[in-house]
Amino acid sequence: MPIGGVIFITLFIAAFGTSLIYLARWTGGKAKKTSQAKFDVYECGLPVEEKKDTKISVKFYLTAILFILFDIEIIFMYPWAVNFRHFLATGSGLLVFGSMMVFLLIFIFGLWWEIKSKALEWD
Amino acid sequence: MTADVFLFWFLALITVISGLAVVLMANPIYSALCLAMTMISVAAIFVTLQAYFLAGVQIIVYAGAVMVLFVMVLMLFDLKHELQAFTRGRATGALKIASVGILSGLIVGAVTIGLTIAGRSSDEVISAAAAGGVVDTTRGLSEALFLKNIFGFEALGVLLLVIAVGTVALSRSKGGTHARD
Amino acid sequence: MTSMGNTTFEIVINTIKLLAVFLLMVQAVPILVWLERRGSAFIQNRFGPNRVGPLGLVQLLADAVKFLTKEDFAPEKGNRIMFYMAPVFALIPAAVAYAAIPMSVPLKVGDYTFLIQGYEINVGIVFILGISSLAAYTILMAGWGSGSKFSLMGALRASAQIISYELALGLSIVGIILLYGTFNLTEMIHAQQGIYHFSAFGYTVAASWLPNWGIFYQPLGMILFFSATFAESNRLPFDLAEGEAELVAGFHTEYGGFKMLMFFIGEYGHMMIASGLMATFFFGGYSIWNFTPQEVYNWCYGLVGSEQIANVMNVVLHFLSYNIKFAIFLWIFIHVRWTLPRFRYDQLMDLGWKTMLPWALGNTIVTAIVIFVTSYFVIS
Amino acid sequence: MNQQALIAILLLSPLIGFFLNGVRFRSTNYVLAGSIATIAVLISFICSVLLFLNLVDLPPEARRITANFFEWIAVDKFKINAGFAVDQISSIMILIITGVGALIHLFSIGYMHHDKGVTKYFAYLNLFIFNMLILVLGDSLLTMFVGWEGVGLCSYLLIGFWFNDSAKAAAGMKAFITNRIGDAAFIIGMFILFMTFGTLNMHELNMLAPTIAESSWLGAVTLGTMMLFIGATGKSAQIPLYVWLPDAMAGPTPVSALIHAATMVTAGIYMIVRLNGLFIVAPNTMMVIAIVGAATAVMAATIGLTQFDIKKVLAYSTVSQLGYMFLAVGVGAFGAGMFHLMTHAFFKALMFLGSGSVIHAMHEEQDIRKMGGLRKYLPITHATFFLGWLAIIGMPPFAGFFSKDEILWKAFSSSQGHILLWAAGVLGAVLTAFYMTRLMALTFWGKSRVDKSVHPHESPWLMTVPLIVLAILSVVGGWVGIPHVISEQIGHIPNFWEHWLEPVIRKLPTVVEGAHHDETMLEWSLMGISVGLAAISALTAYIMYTKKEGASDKVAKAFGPVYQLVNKKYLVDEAYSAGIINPLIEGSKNLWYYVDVNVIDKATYKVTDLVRGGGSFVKSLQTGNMQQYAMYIGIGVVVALSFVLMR
Amino acid sequence: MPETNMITTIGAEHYLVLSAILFSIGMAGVLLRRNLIVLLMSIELMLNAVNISFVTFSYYSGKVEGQIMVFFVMTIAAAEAAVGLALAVSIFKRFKEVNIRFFEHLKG
Repeated sequence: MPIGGVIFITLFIAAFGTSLIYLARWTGGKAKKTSQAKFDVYECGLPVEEKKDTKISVKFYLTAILFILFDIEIIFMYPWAVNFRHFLATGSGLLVFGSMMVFLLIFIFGLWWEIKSKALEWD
Repeated sequence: MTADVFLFWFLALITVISGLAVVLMANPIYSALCLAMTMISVAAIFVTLQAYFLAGVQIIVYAGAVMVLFVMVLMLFDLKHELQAFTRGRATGALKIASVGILSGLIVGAVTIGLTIAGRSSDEVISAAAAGGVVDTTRGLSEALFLKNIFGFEALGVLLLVIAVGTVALSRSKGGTHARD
Repeated sequence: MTSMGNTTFEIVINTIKLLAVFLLMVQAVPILVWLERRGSAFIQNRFGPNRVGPLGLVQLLADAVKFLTKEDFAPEKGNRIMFYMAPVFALIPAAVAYAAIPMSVPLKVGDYTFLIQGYEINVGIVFILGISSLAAYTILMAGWGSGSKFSLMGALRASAQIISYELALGLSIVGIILLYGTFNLTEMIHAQQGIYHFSAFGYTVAASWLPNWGIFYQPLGMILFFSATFAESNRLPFDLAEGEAELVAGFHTEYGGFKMLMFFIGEYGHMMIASGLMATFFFGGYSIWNFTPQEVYNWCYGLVGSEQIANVMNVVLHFLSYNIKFAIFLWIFIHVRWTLPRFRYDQLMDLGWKTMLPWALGNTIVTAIVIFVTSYFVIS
Repeated sequence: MNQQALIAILLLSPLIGFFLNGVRFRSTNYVLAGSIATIAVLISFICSVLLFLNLVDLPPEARRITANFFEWIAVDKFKINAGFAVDQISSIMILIITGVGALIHLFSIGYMHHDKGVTKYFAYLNLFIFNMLILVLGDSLLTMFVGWEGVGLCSYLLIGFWFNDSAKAAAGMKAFITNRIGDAAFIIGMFILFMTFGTLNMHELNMLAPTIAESSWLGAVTLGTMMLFIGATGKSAQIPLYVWLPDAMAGPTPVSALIHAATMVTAGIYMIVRLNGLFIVAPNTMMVIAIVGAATAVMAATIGLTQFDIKKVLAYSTVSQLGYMFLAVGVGAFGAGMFHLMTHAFFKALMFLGSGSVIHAMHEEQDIRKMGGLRKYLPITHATFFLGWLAIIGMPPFAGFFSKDEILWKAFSSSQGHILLWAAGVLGAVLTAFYMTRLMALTFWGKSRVDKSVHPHESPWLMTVPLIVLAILSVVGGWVGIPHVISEQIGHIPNFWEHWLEPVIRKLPTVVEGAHHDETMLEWSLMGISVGLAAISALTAYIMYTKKEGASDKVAKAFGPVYQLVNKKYLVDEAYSAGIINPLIEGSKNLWYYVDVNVIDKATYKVTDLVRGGGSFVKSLQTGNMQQYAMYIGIGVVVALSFVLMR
Repeated sequence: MPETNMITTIGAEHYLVLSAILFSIGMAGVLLRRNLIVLLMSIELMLNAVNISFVTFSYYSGKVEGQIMVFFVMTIAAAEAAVGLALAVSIFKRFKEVNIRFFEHLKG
């Protein structure tokens, strides 16, 4: 696996991107502070309000957690999927098929539960 | 110095530096991003050990999922005023540092001593690996996973289910006296 | 061997090739932008950019000049490091992943064989999925670094959306992996070459008028995959991250100039990866209808009578074939953007979790059962 | 089709049925629940038939299909595979289990449709079938034991199915605990056998058994097999552990038919037949088995004479018939034991289902004194029950005749046999004929004593179809094993049964001396004696209970105390209570009062004080600071590592 | 063997030492940081260190079991992160901070 290539292109792009930003800064110049409003973040023209606790729905992080769990279950299916024909050819197909179906049953039950318990409900 | 050797040192350097940064950065978001960096370089180290599929999984699961979750939660909390990164205990600090020092020393010692005492020179091991060779790791992996470790595999499925149910329940809890939002 | 070749010549060529793939991607972006603007104009019965140069083609250069002369701005409240790092990182996943997609048959020059792709990776699918899942960081970094509520909201929404659809994306290609039994994109294309044929119950079925493409085995998988890639690249109808009515411009509210352009390159890069993968998984990659590369080569050889030229011709023909498919999917991306309305956020999440994920799951199970039954029970 | 796949489908189909019904156990949709369960078992039945046909295709010596799905336990030399084997014996068993099981499932749809827990009921039934199949197919004792425990669990669940009734719940517990005693012995038996042979694979055990020479009259093999037999007495309701089976009638009637007549209770016999190569080298065990079997057969039959609950009569009849089977395997007639197992499964399942039909018709009335003359209300039930009756009392040419006769002949002629055993068998047959006729007469014949408020009606087709099928099987089921002496007369019909089982059954030599002619004569005459006596006994019972009113009471009076004793089931339950259970309870009370309060509690208080003192010191370490805890772990690792390194 | 061997020949011990260093860094993070989430991240770091040594042993012994272990560790780690973060969110909801010290309320 040409990991050297991957690292090379990564470093190259990082350098490329950085130099582009510097180039733009050089040609365009640094922003001149003509007023405070220019440097405030955009809030539709209203004065910037700073609240101590921004209420962000906990749903986001719940989604991320559920994503992790299901993602791992999907990852487990990859080595199974890629060698399924191999298993079939070597005679252990039934066992492998059955065990994955049981696994999928658990998966489906989990998904069904999440949907039923309204954990995935966005209002 | 061949490319392989250079690669190892390069990756080891990145891993250690970004690992150190995880612990030393005061802002948890930087810590999280550095940890993601560590994960990616560990994946690259896996590649140098010919564990291609695991490297992919490492990136997908750790860098692409777990660390995204961390970053997301940190942004959710928006902890801008993290003044103090380390705990201050009554005289426990020194002991902690000492124990870390001893621990690291012992681990390094254990590894080197273990390898030399066993009389296994590294060349020998390398040739064994090259001869026996992990030819198709994904196939070997899935054979070991689905034929030998079926119970572990199914148990993990159940574990993930339980965790999914548990986290949903936990996120529903209102955190004790906290008013409902 | 960890790197790019055995001899200096090979390493140099491969390095140049990598850069070329990257530049190919970067230079495609202005064209796509132009295409998108002109195309949307035609769809909406407008003119679009038509003043600068013929058909407005030089508009791109004018844009570039504008980008370069804008003053460099970063909000005071934000985190400057993150703010500047985010657009740079936006480029990386797209380019690194795109380089892994094969674009033509290998070119044989003397003793050397050059792959027409950045690098060949034997766990290609896993690699691409992993790398493109890193795109969420870019968005989160941009959103957080801007220090704006809109940006943060947009970033959270976008990343939640990306990871939600990553499930459907990952699951929709399990069927394809089951079918071809490999992670390697090149092997996958090999399996799709030639005429439509498969074996079931010990018999082989073939149809000479159809190519052996994945879409004929995995139509549902294709639809799910394609829809999920729309969400992955934050394109309409899934561009909730920048729903103007709610969040101004989402995570890149505070960006402008070149930094904005780099986000665009990233987004278009994702589109290109998606199109390339669509072609690779479901439409035979670079293969030409139902001809194998050997047949095409023989035809070329019969035409020109020289092995070298036939080789090159073969490569060029396949490259063209790949690019035609590639372009069609890119156009579908653009066309969909200007045709469909945007989802509401709850609809978007419902679609991802409650519709596409179960369907992808069903697709996987059905595929597995069919493969199991047809190869386990051999009627002799 | 792949044979391993067949075995897998055979096993998994009821399990899937169990899950499908189990996850929606609150549903009262009896059609859906019943169809799922019945179809699951039907699929298994089809697989069984296909496997059987596959076996038939193989040459006789190689008739064995094994499937090792995965390595279950591997600890050093102790390796157990999740392996299953279909051979001549287990193929018969799976056919019976799934075939009779499917019929009973079908019957249950009709019988249980009004019940709130119908889905749960079918889930349990399917789980039972699954476990029974594991028991039967498992090719090592441990795999078998999994099923053995599983069917015990299902039996418990189903006996206590109506657990709101505390008596029924208690019956379930009684069954479970009684079985537990047997199971403990079974486990000990496994230990002994593993120590002796180093394997638990039954095939290997059978192969290895002849190589072990028993040194004394109670050697390892004898002890091991004896322990297994005690396990079997628990599961198969033999003296002394039979007491749970009559109480187990608290469960739904189809359950009694399936679990407590046709399948589960025969597990003990099946186990012994499966291990026949092992048991045959332990003649002492065999003797014990034969004696226990004969004693049970007679004793349970006498109790059956005096019972008035229709299901109790059948239950004691089951115990008695199981005694017959043990008698058969005890005298080395393993084939005959299996044969009787099969025919018994047919006719006893039939009779139980018939009784279920009667109970259903009588609106949950089980007392036969309140029945009578039901023939005209329940024609189909009566007709099928009648055929079952003929089969069980051993009238030729019904199924029971052939199997019972074979057992009696072997009890007489085998080298393990004895004339007393034969006599006990005949006595049992005579008693059986009597009480079964009594049951028929009181239930179906004579004058109606039915309560005016009850209007008996024939059951729906769902319930009668299984009855008819089982009735046919009860008639023809015995024809696969027609003994030589009879087949010689009617045109040399081969004895399929013996032929089929021959490769896996070790035979004991026949000791009756003399020429072939003498032997034939002897067999004919013995057959004549037993059939004749049974017929006379049945006729007596018929006259006593239909023609002469009050004759039975007179007889009962005449026997007086004996009758009372038998009617009270020989006071075995009471004896157990007085002899074992109450002393245990009383002893425990005393222990609690004197030893526990005065000695143990005081001592523990002292210990508590000590611990509390120590604890308040240690408590200062528990700061709640996780990082300190982590540090302790770290220090522990350091200490452990340095210990390893310094060594 | 020449002195430069340590640098130019990469063997198992290099990977193992790297793993040990990473483990120690993670351990230090667990012991010293006060933010609960950073603590969790340090644990992930330690798990990664262990994964490196598993893969190393797998590679140098030519057996795939080590990789299976890594697979399982990854799953467990993800599960642990999910639960840990759920706890952190609960704590944050109540105290508006995620200091590890808040766990001291849990002591008996």
